[in-house]
Amino acid sequence: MIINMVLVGLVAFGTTVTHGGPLHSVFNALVGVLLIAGLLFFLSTCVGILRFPDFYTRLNAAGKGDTLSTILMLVACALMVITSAHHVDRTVVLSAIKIIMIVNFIFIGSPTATHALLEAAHWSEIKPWKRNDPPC
Amino acid sequence: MLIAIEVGLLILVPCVAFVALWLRDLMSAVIVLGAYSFLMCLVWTGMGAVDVAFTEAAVGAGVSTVFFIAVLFNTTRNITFNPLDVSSKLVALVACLGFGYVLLQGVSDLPDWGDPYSPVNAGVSTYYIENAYADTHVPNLVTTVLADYRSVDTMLETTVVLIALLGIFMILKKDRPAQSDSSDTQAHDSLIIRLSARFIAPFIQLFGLYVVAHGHHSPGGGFQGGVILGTGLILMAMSMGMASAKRLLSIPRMIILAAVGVLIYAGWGAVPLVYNGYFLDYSVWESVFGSMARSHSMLIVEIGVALTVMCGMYGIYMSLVSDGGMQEGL
Amino acid sequence: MMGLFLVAALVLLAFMGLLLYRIVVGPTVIDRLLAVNVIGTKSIVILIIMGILFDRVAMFIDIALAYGLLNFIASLAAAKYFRKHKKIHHVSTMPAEVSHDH
Amino acid sequence: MTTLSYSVAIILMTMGLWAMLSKKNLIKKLMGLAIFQTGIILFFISMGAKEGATIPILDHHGYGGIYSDDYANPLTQILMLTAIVVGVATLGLGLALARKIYAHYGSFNEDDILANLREPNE
Repeated sequence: MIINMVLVGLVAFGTTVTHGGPLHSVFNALVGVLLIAGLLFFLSTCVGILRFPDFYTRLNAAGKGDTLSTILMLVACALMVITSAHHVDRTVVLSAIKIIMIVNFIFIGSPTATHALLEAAHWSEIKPWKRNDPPC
Repeated sequence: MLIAIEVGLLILVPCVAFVALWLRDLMSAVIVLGAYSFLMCLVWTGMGAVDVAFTEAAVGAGVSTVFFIAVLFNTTRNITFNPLDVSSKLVALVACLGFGYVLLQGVSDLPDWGDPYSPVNAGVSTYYIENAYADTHVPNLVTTVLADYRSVDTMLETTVVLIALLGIFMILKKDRPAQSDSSDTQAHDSLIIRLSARFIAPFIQLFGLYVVAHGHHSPGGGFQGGVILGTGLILMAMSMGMASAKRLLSIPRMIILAAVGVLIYAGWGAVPLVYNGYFLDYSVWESVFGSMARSHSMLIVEIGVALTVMCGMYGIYMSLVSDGGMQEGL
Repeated sequence: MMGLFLVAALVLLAFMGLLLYRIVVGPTVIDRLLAVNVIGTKSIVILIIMGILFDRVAMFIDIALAYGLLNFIASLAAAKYFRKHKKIHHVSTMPAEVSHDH
Repeated sequence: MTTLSYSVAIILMTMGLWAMLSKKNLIKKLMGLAIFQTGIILFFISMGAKEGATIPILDHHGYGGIYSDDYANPLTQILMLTAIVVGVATLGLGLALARKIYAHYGSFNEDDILANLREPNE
């Protein structure tokens, strides 16, 4: 809820400052920072999925890093849609709100999927990795 | 600009397809086929085919993987592998390589990629692009061609979905339904899964309705909306148990609705015959709807398509997962 | 700014290629499912970036929204599969000892 | 790009055909069918693509003219759109047939099914 309100506030604020001005470049920089942060988190997710020794640790990397990096990049896209518009009209604002809705659904759906996978691993009795075990 | 993304995707796609066919475990292969479908959707988006990509998104993310898993759930996922059986594989390999070689020879004769004046892009499609809005007042050209210019084609495609549904019912039909004590024998999920499925299912249904209704102005329409609506029902059947899904839409009612969808389509198209028009010629409705006659008629026709496709997907899932008994499933 | 988004999409694609390693090697099915899930979430981002590059974002968001809503259904179904069939490691049988586990 | 997209379509078709011919497992054959189908769809879509054109949804309603070079070809797209949904329906039909065969012969493997066919009373 709080994340939502922050995002909507950010988008509304971005709407008011689209046409030039000093804040426009600030918003552009914010887009770049969010995008690169998302890429960095995704890089760490990939490294985690490739290098961690067993399923549970890999699930940890994928569940957290994937959700966070997707959300960061989607917020960057929403701000980009607002700031790059030639003139702000209904379509542009609606697009930004839809991207925030996607963020919401990912925020619910992705951890649910992770939980379901964890349950599957638990039922099929995959043993957690201990130190000194060979990685599988 | 997009070409760079396209090239990357086109290199990735055959690799994923090969992995899907190479894996010697059916469950893994099915899951990798899901990833293949994701990448294919991106390829088509990059080439500007948003409606096709939307259909693939709805089908690949929601339905086709679930169908495969539903069948494997009742059978086995082991593959009997015979390493001695080389000769027949060699024959098949030689035949396929010949097939591929002959087709690759023809590539150089094809028109350049992205040439707007190639034979495919000349002719009737230029008429569609330039005159569709003046004729029908619908900005989405794909919807216009789908539900107006080529609507007989679409009607028969919808009928194919209905026929496939009926065929699956007849193939898997049990002579005597399994004895069940009408209680839900299906094991329940954990609270987290049930709650989030319950939270998301209404949004899926709402989004499906939006896609059907808004298909005139953005990608979408009857097929995509129908698949999304059906996926919402499948999600309910999966997380809340089949009994509660059948309370929402019972099996006989579902078959009737699927037929009603085709009937709406054909009936709306047959009315002009009374007024000496052609079959599926919507312009006779101009006395009722004015200049928007063809636009509104397309909406009605799309609703018929969505009904049939929704019931088709739901019915196929229900019969596959329960072996036709409709009692217990995933 | 558009160049940054293009580069971001290309980097995402390259990382997807890396995830292919886990799909090929992954010792169990759910490892593969995990990697496929990540690919699915990242396709949402690539779809919206493509919309930005086409300059018609409003038309691409519906597709991304469909992915956001439907992405977790396949993992849900697979998880429910393993409630009944507890074996996660598959056995590849030879024809001499065909096993019917049904 | 010219040769790449067509070649990838042909490679996918060849792969699908190879799976349908040489794999013994019925489910694998169905997966080969699905891949063959996407190869054909890719071929059609790349025929209809236009360099520098936008998606086939009008963004202005005819003020200043609508030129066919500006929009991708809608005709190939609609042909393939219906093909995907019908493809899923036929995939379901194929899966139902495979399920029935499994119920009768206890295997998805072609060799086992053929062996059982030749000796009906085991």
